[in-house]
Amino acid sequence: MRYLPLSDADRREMLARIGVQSIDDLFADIPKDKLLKDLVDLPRRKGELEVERILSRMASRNVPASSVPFFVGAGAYKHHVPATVDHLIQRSEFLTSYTPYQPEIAQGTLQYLFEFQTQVAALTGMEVANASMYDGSTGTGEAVLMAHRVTKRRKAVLSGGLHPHYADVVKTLSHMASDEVVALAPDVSGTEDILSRIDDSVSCVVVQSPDVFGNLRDLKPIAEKARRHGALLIAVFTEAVSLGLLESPGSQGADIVVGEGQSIGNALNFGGPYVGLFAAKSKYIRQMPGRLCGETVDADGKRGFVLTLSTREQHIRRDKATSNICTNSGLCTLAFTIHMTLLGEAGLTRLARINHANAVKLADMLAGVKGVEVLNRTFFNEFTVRLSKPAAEVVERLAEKGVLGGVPVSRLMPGAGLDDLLLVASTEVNTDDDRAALAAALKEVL
Amino acid sequence: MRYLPLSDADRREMLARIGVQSIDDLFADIPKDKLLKDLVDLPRRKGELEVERILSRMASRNVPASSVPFFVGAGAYKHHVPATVDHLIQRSEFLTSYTPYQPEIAQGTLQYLFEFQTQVAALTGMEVANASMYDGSTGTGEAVLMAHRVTKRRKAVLSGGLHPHYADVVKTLSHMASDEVVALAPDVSGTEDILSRIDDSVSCVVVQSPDVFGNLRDLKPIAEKARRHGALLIAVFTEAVSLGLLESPGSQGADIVVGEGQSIGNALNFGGPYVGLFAAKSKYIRQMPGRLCGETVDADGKRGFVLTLSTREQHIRRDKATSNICTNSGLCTLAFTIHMTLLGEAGLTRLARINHANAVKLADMLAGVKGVEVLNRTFFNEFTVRLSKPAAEVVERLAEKGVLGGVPVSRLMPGAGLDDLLLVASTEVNTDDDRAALAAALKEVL
Amino acid sequence: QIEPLIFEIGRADTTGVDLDEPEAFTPRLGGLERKDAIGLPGLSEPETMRHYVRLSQMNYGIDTGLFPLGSCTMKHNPRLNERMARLPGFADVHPLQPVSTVKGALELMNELARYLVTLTNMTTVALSPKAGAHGELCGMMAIKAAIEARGEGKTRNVVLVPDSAHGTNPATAALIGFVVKPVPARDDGWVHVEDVKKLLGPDVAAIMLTNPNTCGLFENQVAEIAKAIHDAGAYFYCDGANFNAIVGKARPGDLGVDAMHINLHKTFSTPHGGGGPGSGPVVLSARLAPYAPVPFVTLKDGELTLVEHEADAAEKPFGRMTAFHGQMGMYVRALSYMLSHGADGMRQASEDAVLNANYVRASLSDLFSQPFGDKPCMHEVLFDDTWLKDTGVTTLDFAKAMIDEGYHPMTMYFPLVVHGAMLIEPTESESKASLDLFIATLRDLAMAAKTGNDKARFTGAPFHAPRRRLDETRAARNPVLKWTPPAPVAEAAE
Amino acid sequence: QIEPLIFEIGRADTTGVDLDEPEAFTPRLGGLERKDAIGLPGLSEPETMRHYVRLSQMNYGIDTGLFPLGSCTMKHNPRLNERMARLPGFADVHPLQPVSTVKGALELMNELARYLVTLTNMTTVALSPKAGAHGELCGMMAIKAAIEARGEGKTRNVVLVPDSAHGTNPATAALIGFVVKPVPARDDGWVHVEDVKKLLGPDVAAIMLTNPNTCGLFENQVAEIAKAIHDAGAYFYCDGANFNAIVGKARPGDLGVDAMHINLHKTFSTPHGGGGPGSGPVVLSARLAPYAPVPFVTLKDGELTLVEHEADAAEKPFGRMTAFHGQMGMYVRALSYMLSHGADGMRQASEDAVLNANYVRASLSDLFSQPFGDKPCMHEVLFDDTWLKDTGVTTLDFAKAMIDEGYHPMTMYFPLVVHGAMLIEPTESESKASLDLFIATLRDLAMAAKTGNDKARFTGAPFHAPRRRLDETRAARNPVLKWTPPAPVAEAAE
Repeated sequence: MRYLPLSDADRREMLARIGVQSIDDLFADIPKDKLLKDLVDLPRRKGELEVERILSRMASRNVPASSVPFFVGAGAYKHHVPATVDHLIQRSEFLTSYTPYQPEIAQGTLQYLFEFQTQVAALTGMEVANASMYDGSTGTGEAVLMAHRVTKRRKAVLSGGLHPHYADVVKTLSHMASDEVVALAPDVSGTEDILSRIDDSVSCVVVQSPDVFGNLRDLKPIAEKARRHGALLIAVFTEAVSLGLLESPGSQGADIVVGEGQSIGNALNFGGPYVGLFAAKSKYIRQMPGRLCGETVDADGKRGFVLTLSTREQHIRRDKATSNICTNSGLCTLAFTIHMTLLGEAGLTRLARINHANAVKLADMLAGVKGVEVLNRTFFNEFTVRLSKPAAEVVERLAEKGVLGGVPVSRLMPGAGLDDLLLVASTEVNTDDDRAALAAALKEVL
Repeated sequence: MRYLPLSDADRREMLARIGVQSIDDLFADIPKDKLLKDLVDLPRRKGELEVERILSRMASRNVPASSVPFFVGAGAYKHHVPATVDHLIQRSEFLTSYTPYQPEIAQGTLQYLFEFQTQVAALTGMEVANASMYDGSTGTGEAVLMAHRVTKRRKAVLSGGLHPHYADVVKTLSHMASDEVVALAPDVSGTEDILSRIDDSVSCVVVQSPDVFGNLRDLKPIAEKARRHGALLIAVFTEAVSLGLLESPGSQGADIVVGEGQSIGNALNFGGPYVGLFAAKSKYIRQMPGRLCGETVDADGKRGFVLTLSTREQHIRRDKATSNICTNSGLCTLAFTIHMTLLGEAGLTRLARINHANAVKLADMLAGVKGVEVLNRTFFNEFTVRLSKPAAEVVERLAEKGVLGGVPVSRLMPGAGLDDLLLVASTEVNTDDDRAALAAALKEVL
Repeated sequence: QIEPLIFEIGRADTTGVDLDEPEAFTPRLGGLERKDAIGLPGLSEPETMRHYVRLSQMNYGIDTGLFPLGSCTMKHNPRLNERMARLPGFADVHPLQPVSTVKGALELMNELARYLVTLTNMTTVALSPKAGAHGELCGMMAIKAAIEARGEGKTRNVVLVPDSAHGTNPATAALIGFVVKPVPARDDGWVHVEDVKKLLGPDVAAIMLTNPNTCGLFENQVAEIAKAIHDAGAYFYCDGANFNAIVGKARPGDLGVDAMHINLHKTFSTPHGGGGPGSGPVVLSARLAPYAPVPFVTLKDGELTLVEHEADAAEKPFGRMTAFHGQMGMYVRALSYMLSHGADGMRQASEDAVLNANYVRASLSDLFSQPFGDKPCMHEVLFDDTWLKDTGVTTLDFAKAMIDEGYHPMTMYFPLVVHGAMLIEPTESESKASLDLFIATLRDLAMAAKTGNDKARFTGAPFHAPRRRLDETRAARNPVLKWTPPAPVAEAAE
Repeated sequence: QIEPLIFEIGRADTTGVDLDEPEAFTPRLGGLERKDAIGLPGLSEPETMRHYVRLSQMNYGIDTGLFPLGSCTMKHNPRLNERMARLPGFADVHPLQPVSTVKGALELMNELARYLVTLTNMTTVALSPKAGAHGELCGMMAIKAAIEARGEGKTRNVVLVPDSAHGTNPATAALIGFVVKPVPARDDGWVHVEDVKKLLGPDVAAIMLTNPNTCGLFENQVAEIAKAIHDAGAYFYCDGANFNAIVGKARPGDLGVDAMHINLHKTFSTPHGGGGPGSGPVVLSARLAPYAPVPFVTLKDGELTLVEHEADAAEKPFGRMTAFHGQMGMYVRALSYMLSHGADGMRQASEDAVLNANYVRASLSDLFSQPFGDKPCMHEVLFDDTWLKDTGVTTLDFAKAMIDEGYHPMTMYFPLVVHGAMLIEPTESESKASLDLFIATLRDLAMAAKTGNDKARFTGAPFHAPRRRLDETRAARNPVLKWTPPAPVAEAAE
């Protein structure tokens, strides 16, 4: 087998050195009747060519985003990632390294984590950021737990504009931990009255902007009210590119900012791996979950970096840890950091403008299609339309015509009575032809 | 522009340091009327996404070998290359390094060249091999020139089984250098009388095995007769995998062995880049073209490698050099060496057996198709069939049916009266389904 | 060898991405546009390339040398898997595309699930957890959901965790409100069924047992423990971090396990990537299967269907672990690994991993001390620091000295139950020649440590790494977690 | 840091490729099958990976640092180009597939040709040459063919080559039977038209002129030289190795060039790859165009058609340079580079390359001596060793000392017309910050060399590279060009 360097001769020689007769002598602690005598019922080894064929055949049954006019978003976005990013993250020294517990031989990883933390802090307008969470949704779950720790309260208020998957993650975790969750009803217009839900019993309000329907939320009044009641504002985003154009959550007063970083540097990957961004005010730092990389010096006085404040973490604190998170999204943070470095401020802000411009163009075009009503007053690169037919059906019909037209709200919120709503996203990858194809296909379908 | 780090501010500052007013002051030696004032008539810069789209569109107008039943050979072969190979050759330190003129910081390149030379020598059964030529055809041209230098004669005899492109390269070079070439007629059956062409005026005989029609040639009598007349035998191969199964040219008495190494480690690439393998008896070493890597020690006595015997080369000897070759096929030799290391003797010989077995299966199957006659008595992984219709037409009809069925001999030797012959190759990538598809399509077409 | 930070060399107006400014249009941002600069530097593409290539050169990886990090399973990462994961049909597919356009993705998830279920002899698998710890959480949530369904939610709230467990175990249990009770360590390295029985009662929800355990031993009383747990009405959570030792040799389902997470990035070799991404699918017994979280793929009328919402499911999912379907990119790599190895290759890999560990053990046992006696280990061998007593060299010093010899240190000071633990896991990827060299190097180092003639070689190590030993106390005492622009130089000083 | 050879660690029965033995069959090898072992070692995949990763770590590349190798143009290699070249539609296409199945490949070749012809203002381009020297050969063959067509094949057999030319120039001319006559060097670095005129006669077939020349100067009398050459009935071959200095600023066709090769691996940044593959298309003037070798792509009835044989061509191709169509993989990369830069980016790149070289020149001119006076250079700046006189430090020593500072040396001892030449080409890929650091380092080194206090720092250099200085004499005197198994240890010695 190509991955196994030992030859049978090696094995015999090694068993002899160990002083046992057969390999199963080394498995003697396994109850005899539980030790498998035969191979499990799975196929035998395959060469590369055969594996490639099997997996390529599966892959060919999926429709890649790049192969069609593509407008699917709702928490994961199709962006162009420069070739440099994927090349660099495949460097053996990055790809096959471990969590940097041995800093002397992991400065590469540690320095990019430090760069990542700085970028995320800048982007979110916060004082400090950690070295990543699994993704935006689990990060949101952790943010709520963190708010409970900080405020010593156990009741979270979730905006009706929060991505339903994110809300579900929070609810699941809260239910299991016997914490309270107040989840507001789906808020298509972004006008819910969340302020009235904030009182002295609330640990945090969780507000997403752009929200799941695409509306932009003004966080300032919420932050203000939360502050007055000793609650934290957790600001959530699912589209990191939006931060290139929008006022940062930090500057609006958020206490914790958490979001999905997939848009920068990472492929769609059918949902994962992604990278959760997590930032907070520095006074809460000892309540933060996840890894933190800090600057220090080595024995010669040279600047270097280490994982730090690990007394918060499970491998030190065990059941008193701030989180059980261990492996996180190392390589995805690297992709994020490299792409962000390539973009720079000039590139990111321009990319954001292009995204917004494309979405505006699309909204204007769709507004002219009979049976389509654009609902948003504000949006970044995604908005909600009301269709004259059920959106789930329409999307299937569009797919048959080779257009992936968006996400039916019913897929995210079944039973919410929003079956005629469709979320439509447009990024820099969409061309005039793409938009025209969607409009034309909608005309035919509606 | 993403590849240009200087900002306009940098440029101004640098011009000031240099002490000129404008960039064109640095181009003052170009005749004023020849200095372009405007941009040339080509499009302006494009982002990655746009370039990808343009080139992907072009690529999509070609039919990749992996996407169809594929039997095209005649000097380039479709083999499976392990993912490890392409990963490793893309390492920055290999990809972006230069010819290893500074051995202290190029031991990576030098050591793999030394490994390559050793592998090629072993494979061909020769005493010494160089660090590569551009490809098999140009290597053959160089081999003939080398034979002229060694024998001080200037007449080459080319077998009628030599790949016509290789023969053309030799003829072109010989014509230009006013050397004589005796090229035998196309030899479909591999039975030409080449022995009678060898006399004391001949510098070399050039014989390919497997020949272009797929026949295996016994080189021993040719080597024997050449030796008696002071001529050299240049043995050529276009399918390196065949050497895993066939008696090596060296063991049959060849003086120079030259061939195409594409089959190991390198993609089809529509014809290039490929890698020429070049080996010889060591007594001829100072007449060899191309780079040679040799073992030595450094100032601390550590083993190391350097380019050596460069007094043969153009950068030292100028018009007295053995060749004008400079840049050769560095990265392709690396791909060859890595793939060969992965294969090892066990893997290479098995790969060769699979190739041969697949070709035998295919020949047996095609022999059963009406209108197809298999001509070869011997072959490795490619053979010649006579069709009841012109092969060029048949191949086009097969292509319409999604089968790439082989190379019409008329494409290589137009006007040779061999229009009904088709070269059919089969490697490890061909499945039973592929073979059945070819047979079925031939039945329909013939 | 100091590589500057991007913030020290980048410029706000530099970009390595060419984009055209959009034509003029009327924004719809409702006045919420950014007013201030972000403060992000940009680099051109060549500068970016060089910066990150140079950073990489300060890292150690499996590809650069033996990586004997016990419990972490640093084995070869085949590049075929990387290539497969990047097929546009996998990498360029959105989780919320119409199901009709992702049939292959569902097929892959189903096939992966089939392999995992077959290898473990369990009933079902929740794929979505994002890493090992997340898988633990998923498994423990399923247990909690099952207990709640039995109406014992209030009363069964204790989880037993051996002292030798990974820190994630108690952290996970505590996270969802369980009370953690330790199972004390014994001097033979095994958990004893009588110790467990003593702790069992109607308040016990589950045990979290790592098997093979963190001492490198297979829990030889696992069947009895499982029976005791089940008899007490509790569940058996198995930490699958060390499953790689027994794949194809034994099946957790046969051993009474109710839930076990599988680290795809350990057992099935998806790359660790400097700390992730991982992937932690959880296999569940029939007793827990109904509670698996959404989403999952199920065979319905002969077609693979994605079940995304509780309402859709015939089952009683306890909720959702994450947005979307989990770590697809890792699923592809893991399945590629399993297809490549096959049933025979996976079994052989386990055997070779165990063989390699025992070979190291047998080759060092005369010099290094073993806390639980000289007996066969599984895929990793545990030493302690008894043999370093009075040398003035600590486990840490010894590990750092290994760096100067070109090796990554072993896992140190874990498991906590052993003093000065050194946990060595060579994995099946190492050749005998590589092990022999490693053994010879460790023996030389050990001799040097014992003679004590060159203590500084250890206490000062590493000397030949990109950095000397780093001041971790300083980092923690005054945390500097991001770059800040240097203060402008003060005008004149006293 | 000695990495063993594969022959020292590999085994004959080990393989890193899983293949199934074919079913039994009757071979058709006619008794010519191999009888002996080949002697090739195999390694498993993990061992292979580690071996070659470790080898790579002993290399210096553009991605790891500034690479100021004059005349070699070590500029950034964009990875977009690598990705494009690997599209299955380019990489997985056979040169002899039916033309109907490779329309996109022909389109690409045609588009590349259009770019090259537009940038040079020439008539046609022969794409197939495999590298620069092969392109020279192609160009000179076209010239020879044209001369033969004029019936002057016997009489015009002299080629003029300046002393400062690349070694490939005289080697190429000699290879096809031309007699090389040197054009002597002048002390201003330029070729003078009067020197050329003195050598012109009915026996002169061509001049081979590098422009910008190897002294880093643009030949300021190039128009006059071209005229003189043409007036004498000869052709002007331009060595295009330095074309990168003037792309978008001047067109060789406007300067009277008849043939010029273009190093796609220099000017258009296809990777050098440790010595190839290159690609050397040759642009030809109308006078030489009819002689371009097969194969070529031509527009016929609105369709791109591949002309593969002399018989097919309306033209008079002189023959064939290579099997198939040349370096397709390099064409893709080069076109990707050109599309990315565009007309504006390519011009800017030339300007930046020249600017960077002059910035280095201006920043070092007080310490380093310039053989032809302190005047603007093109994309590279030439120094000599006058300034090192009496220091005991040679150009070689100085260059090796640069290695210890983390830099690749500049080109040394070339061009030959200058004593102790040091030719520095920073390329446009370097940022100002990178150049400033490079300049500061060279200045420090230069000061150290001049003070002479630490001669060993130079004569012993490098000290911090994977190897100290290597014994090249030993390598040449007793060539060891392949690994041979060590002789068995002799039984007992005296």
